[in-house]
Amino acid sequence: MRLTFDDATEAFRSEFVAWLDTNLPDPTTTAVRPNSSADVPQWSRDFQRRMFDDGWLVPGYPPEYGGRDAGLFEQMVYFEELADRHISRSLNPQGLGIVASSIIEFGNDEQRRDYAVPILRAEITAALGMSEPGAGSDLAGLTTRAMPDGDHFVVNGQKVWTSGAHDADVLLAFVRTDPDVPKHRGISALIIDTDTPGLERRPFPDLMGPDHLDFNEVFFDDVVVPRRNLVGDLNDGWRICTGALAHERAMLWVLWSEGLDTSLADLVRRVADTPLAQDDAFLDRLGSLLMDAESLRLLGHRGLARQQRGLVAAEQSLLKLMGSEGQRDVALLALDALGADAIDQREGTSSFQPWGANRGDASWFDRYLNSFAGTISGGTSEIQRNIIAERVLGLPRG
Amino acid sequence: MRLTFDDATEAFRSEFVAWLDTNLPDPTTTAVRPNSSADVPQWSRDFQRRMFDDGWLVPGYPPEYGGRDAGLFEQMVYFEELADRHISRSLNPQGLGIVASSIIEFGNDEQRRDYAVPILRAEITAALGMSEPGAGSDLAGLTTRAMPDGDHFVVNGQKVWTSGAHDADVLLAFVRTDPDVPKHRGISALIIDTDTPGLERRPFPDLMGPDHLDFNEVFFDDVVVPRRNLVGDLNDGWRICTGALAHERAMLWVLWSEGLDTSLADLVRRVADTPLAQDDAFLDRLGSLLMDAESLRLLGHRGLARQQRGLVAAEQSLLKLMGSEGQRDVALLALDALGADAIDQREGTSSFQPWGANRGDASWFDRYLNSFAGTISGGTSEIQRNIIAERVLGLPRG
Amino acid sequence: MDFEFDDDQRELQRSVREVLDNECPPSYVRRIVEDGHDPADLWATLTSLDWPALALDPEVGGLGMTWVEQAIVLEASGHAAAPGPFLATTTQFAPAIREVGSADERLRFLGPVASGERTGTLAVDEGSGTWDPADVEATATADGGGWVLTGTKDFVVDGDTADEVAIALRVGDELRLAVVPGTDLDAEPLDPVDPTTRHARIHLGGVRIDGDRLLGTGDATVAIRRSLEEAATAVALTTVGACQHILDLDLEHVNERHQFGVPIGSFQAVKHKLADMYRDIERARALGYFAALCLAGDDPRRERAASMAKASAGECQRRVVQDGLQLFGGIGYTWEHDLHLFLRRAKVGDLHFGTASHHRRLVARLTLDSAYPV
Amino acid sequence: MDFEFDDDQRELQRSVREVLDNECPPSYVRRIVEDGHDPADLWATLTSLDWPALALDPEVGGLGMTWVEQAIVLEASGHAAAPGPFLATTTQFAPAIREVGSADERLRFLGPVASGERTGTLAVDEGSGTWDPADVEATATADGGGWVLTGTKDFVVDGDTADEVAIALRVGDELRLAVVPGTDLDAEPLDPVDPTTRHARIHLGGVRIDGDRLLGTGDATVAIRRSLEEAATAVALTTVGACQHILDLDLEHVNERHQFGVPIGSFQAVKHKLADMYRDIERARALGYFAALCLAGDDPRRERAASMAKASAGECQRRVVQDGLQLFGGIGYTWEHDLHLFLRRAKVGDLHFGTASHHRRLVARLTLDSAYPV
Repeated sequence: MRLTFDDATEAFRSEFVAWLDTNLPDPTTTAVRPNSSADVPQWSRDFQRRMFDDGWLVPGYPPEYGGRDAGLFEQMVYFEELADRHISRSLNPQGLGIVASSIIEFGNDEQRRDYAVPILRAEITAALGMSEPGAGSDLAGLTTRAMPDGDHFVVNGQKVWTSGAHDADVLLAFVRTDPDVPKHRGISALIIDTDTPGLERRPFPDLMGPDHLDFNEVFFDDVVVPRRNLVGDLNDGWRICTGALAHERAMLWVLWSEGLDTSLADLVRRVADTPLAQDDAFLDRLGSLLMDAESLRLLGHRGLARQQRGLVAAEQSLLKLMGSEGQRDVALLALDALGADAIDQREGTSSFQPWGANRGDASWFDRYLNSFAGTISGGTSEIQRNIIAERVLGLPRG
Repeated sequence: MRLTFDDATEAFRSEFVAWLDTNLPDPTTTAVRPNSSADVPQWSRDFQRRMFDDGWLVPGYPPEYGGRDAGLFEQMVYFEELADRHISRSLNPQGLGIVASSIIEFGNDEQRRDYAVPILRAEITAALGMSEPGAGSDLAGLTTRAMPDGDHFVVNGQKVWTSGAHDADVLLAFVRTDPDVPKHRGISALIIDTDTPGLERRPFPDLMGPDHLDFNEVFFDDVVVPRRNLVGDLNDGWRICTGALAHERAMLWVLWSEGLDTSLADLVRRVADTPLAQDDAFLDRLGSLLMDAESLRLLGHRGLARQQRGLVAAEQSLLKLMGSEGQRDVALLALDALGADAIDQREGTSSFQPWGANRGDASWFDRYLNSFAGTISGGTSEIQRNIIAERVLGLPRG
Repeated sequence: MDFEFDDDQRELQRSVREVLDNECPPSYVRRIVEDGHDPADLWATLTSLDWPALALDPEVGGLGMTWVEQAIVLEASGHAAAPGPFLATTTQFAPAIREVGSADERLRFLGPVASGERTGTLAVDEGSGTWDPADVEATATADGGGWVLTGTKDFVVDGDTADEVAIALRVGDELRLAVVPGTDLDAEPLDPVDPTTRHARIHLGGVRIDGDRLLGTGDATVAIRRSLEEAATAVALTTVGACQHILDLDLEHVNERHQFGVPIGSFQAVKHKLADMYRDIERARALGYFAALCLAGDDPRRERAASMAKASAGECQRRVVQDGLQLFGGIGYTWEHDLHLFLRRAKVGDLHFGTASHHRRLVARLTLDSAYPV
Repeated sequence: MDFEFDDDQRELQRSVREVLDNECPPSYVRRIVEDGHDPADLWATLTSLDWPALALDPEVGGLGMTWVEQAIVLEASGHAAAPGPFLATTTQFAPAIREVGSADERLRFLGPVASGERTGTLAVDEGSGTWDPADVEATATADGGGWVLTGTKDFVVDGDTADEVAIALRVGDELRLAVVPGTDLDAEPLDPVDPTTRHARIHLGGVRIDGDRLLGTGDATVAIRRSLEEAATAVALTTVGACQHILDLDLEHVNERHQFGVPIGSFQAVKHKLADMYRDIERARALGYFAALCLAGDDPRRERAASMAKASAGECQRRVVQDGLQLFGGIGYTWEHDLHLFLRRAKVGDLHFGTASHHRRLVARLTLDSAYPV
């Protein structure tokens, strides 16, 4: 146990910091904001490509995929430096974090060349077709059907909650290729170009406002997908599906941690010179949230240190729970404490900044609503508590 | 909806207040404290008998059972006056509230004369033999066996949590008389003299201290009980069991309300001239608890008013939940706020007072522990929430 | 006390709900929120049914019902997330005029309210968010036969649309109430969390009023506090109504939605959340109607009861908004679902006229000061 | 940072737990609680194993291990609800002497601690319950070559049994530290919530000490604050240990206990309570060890880290004591069950050296004052 990393890791940090100092985009060029999680402005595409080309996009990958074969602690300091600067490596996070990484791990060389690398280099964007209407937490219950037909599949069905699909070039879609076996065993993963005939994307707004368009319903009506777009083996998609969710999971907490820190910093700035800074009840809650943020970071580090030692790190559900509920709780404290000031949707907003987007430019009420995306998607807080109870504490499934 | 009762009810109140003013025991005689819930000091027996004889012990009963056929609202003001003075009508509450009332409702005249009236007149005390080891919330799963044998039963088995049994003259015990039918249908209720051979009572202390003796284990080893002590019909005991728990239930909330008020008053007195009275966080929590107390009283009154109109009053689980958790929360606030002052078990205590016993003479920590008797016994808070969800909100059993 | 509706009150509740079900369904509320529809049509219906006159005194043309009847309408209007001038006119403007004004002034300003011709609102807060009259710094200065007003008023409900704005301000050391025609005022609308509850900031900036628009005589602090007790209780009751609607939607959802082969309402964690939501709603509703009773009877407990009503409604929305949204999963997270209409109404209910925290502390202080023994 | 034990630390943890399992099982703790047994025998065992010397400097005969090793022992001793002088001697007395004393004074007073011959404690608080050195009013007045002490010290751990009592007091405006033999003091034992953690009130009442028993030179406020950071972190870690024991007992219980035909651990409400208890324990444990690391490295974050450790342990016990007891149902409500031994230890952990609320506010203020940016 020690407060610092070893010298080699710190040297790696210095190298990255030096790269950032010379390569961060000129702030005058970054005013164009994204409209969805697959709508990437040119300035961001340029920056992402530069990271790829210099081996800083995914340091843990080999150079051909934008990395430098970095170790776990090196990846950690890399993420620390990104988080400190609120930098999103990619404004198409599912593309980089899930779709490209799934193709690299489970796909073939041709798929890696045609899809993974272009996604990583921000030449194309990708979305993830996983959830279906009525399935909710039961991901494996998906019913979108892909019938093998010679050298292609014919896909029929519907996906929903497909973030950014209307702006994405490709989908990684999980589909049922064998309906006659237990549900986990008949699933396959297909790469589908979004301009394929029969594929229709209908974006729908979330509860923050009619212009908040990221989610999509995606309808498949006899969509023909070449067999070469099958990722991994036929009917082996569940492994990819769980793998896709697990990708970079060991570091996912860094995003939760950054989000919580950002919200707290905004709130602290907001109240610093107001009577709230002298209000015992407010201080009590703020102090507790600061401990949430600090302990989230510590537990993330502990998980990493355990992984580094080859020990089981069971923290993911705990970190997701703490990160998502923490962010919700900061927004709720702001609403409770600011009172009438929070009536106006403009309160708490600031002009768009590319790093840390979707936070500083929303009202406290919208941040509060937005936080439920964290406590609901990717397994609700209730599911996370079940997982902790069953997998970590060993309680019987009920 | 109105803030006051009608004139007739208020006249009833005045009559009772006048009676109390002349009949309350002399405070110099009431220093002897009870050691269990069936250990009744002489001064309390005398007062209880006076209430019975003057028709003020259970106003809703006819005069032969210590009442005056009072209506619901009249009973309400009666309990209000008792609560305001923190008066316990009886220091053997199960005897008066459950055992005697069950015998009056379900027993025969001989049982009423030999047991119910002597309990009401504080000539004998009674305990309730219901819970068994391992049964917990599943009351109907009881296994203590009573075999009919001519003009008597032979009882074998064990009860637990039998409050005051070691000081009680009789038990009302629920026993299994038919093991071959569904569990609710093979139960009977027996009155058992506690000095019957083969009946052994072992008091055991609760977590507040080795000298806190109220609970008992009661063992039955071939205990012979005359058939005339069967209350109600053979195998019809479940009806009595649920009836016993329902007895005076419409007014039970008054006790919760009184307990919560007393705890709050103690805390308010304790902090009134301390810095806590200026502490925003403390005030926030105190304010909320004061609202708990006020709303508990209001919802109790609403239930009564609905009952008076012949409407369904589904509030009992809600009132129990609010009353028991409220009392716990007051003690927790005291511990949180008093901090180091609460280390000493003498903090928060005062000398024994007959009315409101078991409250003023316990430390805040003991009051906190004691509050769990409220959130655990008589159906845990979790069970109450299930009941609210299923019976009030109509959710499916699961 | 007899804490249950009588038959007339039940009948009123039934008819009020029926009107709102027909005239103000979620699809109507959505037109306000999405298209900025002017709810004047709904207001016309309500005035034709004499709702503004309901709790006004017969001396000004009102129906003379009590605050309990007013409470029944308010709870129902929160349940419907009803937009429009009803809230500010009948529970902010009217009480202030009634408490401060002379008989003639009451007739002059409340007569047109009772007849449905004029709407009104009340401007007190200047940015502190506590609605404490002691904080008022706006002033009226004598100018010939009239008065010139300066200062800024914040968070004024319907501040940019009301016909008459009652404004608390100082004349020397005294707190007074002026009534200013809305059209004379510079009102800057806020972008409110809940579009069905309009708010504006009013810049007085030297507006001039006639001499007879400064009401009453002497310091009006006590009178304005009393009217704010009504305003707070009213907001509390609409909040309870909105929370009840959220619970209604959740109950429907958890009975219909299946997961792992069973309705999600059969999961214990879901049940316990809903039971706690129910408890908080019942608690706030009870305290809301108790405050209404105290207002109706001008009972000395009215100050404490109003703060309890407002604080408990705030605590209630906190849980109901949070767990109500969480229980819905993704479906409630969409714009298409009506849930957010009621989430907004419930949340804003805590933000104005003093938050739960503000009113809890008032309750605790009143008790510690022994104004009200436990 | 590398936030996981190394192999030596794992081995230390294993051996410490083994010692306590053998020497301080619940049946031993029960003898303290029920019969007032003197834990001198346990202390003799621990001193024979050099536990008091563990984190002391080699200059005074200590083993020179870091605060992380100290933390491992503290967590384990809380898990065992271990009684005796270990806590006050090594985490209250020793840090105060180390921070305030000269090299000679350290050798004089800590040498006998390292060798296991003497025990000690630290007396700071005078009734406010915050352990803030700024509140100290007790005084030492020069008297010939010695000093005469007046004032009262409250909540002194082992105040009636420690061999040496380090006492914070004022000489003029300066805060100083005196070391007084316990036998010279008038100590009034409290009747503590947790009998394994003795407390006493000390009446100084004019006790006289030799001149060389007033330590160091100049104002000791900073030094005493630093030692209190260690004391608070130590109590936090024992509290986490006690909470973990409660969770252990609960997990065992809910797996064994059946209700309606299934283990109660299969009910979702039970699972969620346990998951939240686990979360709060992991949170407090992480913050406890982070404080230990900051103390070990004399990192500038030590003040904030110590307050976070203490506050999170206090929040943790609040949930774990409450839900831990509730989940047991009646069985945990008996004196016979060991649960209450750990409930007491966990609860008292919040009550001394500043409650969760006190330390949360310190954390928040340090952040708002920008001493530590978010």
